Amino acid sequence: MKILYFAWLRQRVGAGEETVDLPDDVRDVAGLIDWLKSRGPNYREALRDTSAIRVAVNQEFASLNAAVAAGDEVALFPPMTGG
Amino acid sequence: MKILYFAWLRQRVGAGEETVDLPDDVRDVAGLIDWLKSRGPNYREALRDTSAIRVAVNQEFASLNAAVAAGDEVALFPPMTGG
Amino acid sequence: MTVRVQREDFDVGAEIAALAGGRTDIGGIATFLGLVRDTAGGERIAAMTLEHYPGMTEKMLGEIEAEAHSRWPLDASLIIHRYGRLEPGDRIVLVVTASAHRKAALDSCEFLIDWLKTRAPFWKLEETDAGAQWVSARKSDDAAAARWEEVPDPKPKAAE
Amino acid sequence: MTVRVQREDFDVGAEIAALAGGRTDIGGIATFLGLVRDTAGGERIAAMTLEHYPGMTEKMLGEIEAEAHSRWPLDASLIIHRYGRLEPGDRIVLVVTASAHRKAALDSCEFLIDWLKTRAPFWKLEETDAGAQWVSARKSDDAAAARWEEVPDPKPKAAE
Repeated sequence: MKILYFAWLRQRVGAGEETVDLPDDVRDVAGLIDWLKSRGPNYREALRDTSAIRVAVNQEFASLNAAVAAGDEVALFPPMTGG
Repeated sequence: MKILYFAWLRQRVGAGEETVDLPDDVRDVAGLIDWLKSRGPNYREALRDTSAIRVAVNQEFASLNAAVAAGDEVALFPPMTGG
Repeated sequence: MTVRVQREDFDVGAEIAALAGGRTDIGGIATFLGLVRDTAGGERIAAMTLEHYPGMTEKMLGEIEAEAHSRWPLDASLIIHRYGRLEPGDRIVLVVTASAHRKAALDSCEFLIDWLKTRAPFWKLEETDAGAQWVSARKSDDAAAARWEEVPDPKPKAAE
Repeated sequence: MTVRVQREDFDVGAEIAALAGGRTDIGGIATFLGLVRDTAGGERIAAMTLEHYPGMTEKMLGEIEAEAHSRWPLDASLIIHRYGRLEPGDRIVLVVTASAHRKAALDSCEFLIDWLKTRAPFWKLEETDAGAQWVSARKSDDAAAARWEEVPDPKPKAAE
């Protein structure tokens, strides 16, 4: 699975993009975030407040209970501030 | 008094502008239009339907009962279609 | 605040650039550009001639522009309206409004075009296959202008 | 329908001219141009850097643009959004909509800028005297975008 981080999520995680091997028991976005937080303090800090995180799965906005699978591109980012 | 005509009013009257000596008994726009209509068939035809005529006195929109005096500039025209 | 009534064409990009003019407090610039259409009410239009009331036109446009500045927090504004003979595709009118707030710029731009449609002394003579015809005032334009008669919020609803 | 996401500046006049492109059925072109302001929330901004999600940005802007075309009778539209480092006074975003009807052009232009503020994956990092700060999403922008959630009239209210 390809995971992308943007804005302050990217800064706190310390990477803009990574490819991970997804554990079999991770089946939705919430599960993915929980698993990522187990990977180190930078992830725990970046992903602490899920209310401040927006998600896209395969470049479509998705909710925390959206399904994810090995081949997906998942992006995590703060609320958008374009325009 | 200077009188200006625009659009189809100008065409029907046959002049865009004229200077007239106002009779003493003409005191408002309605009186002015009545007096103009007495001046010939072109005026009668042009000024027949006052509901289709808009008025400006000294370049401010005015109603039919607005006062007019000798030194004024009065314009008669159809509803505007700018933009 | 600038009003120009002219026979000549205008350069939209240059006008917008001049309005912003190196300022750094403007967040948004709204623009409405009106063009001559080739049809009206199903009839083909070969050209139109815009007649106006010199002197009063500039005065009315200036008053409408001042009204917009009293209703919205605008940094700058521009109205250009052409007169004379114009062909389909030609530019007729340009309204530009600049504000720190995008909602103020957008609303005031719409206000200006709605009001000048019904309050600026211009008249259009269209050249159709059936001959030259003076354009009638449209009820829809009166309705659009009347929307602004109510006293609006002095500040934009969505502060920026 | 055109969407461009680019680091480079753009030429507003040239973009509008290209959109109209000799067409004679367009009556009105509405434009919103967003510029970088030198202050935000009382703080001085020296510059800002716009980050985006390549691929998804173009996709979202295209979907927003298609939604505008489904809601209003548009002849053409254009969205340009820049990314990278920008300074006060720089152009950030351009939205242009063209229609036979001025109300359709104006409303859809406002719709597009409201939606892209909250739905396009861009993030702003501002350089202030206190250091670099990520801009927070504004409730007022969410409210402006939410206004368009209700199903609107498919046709403009004031027919032209």
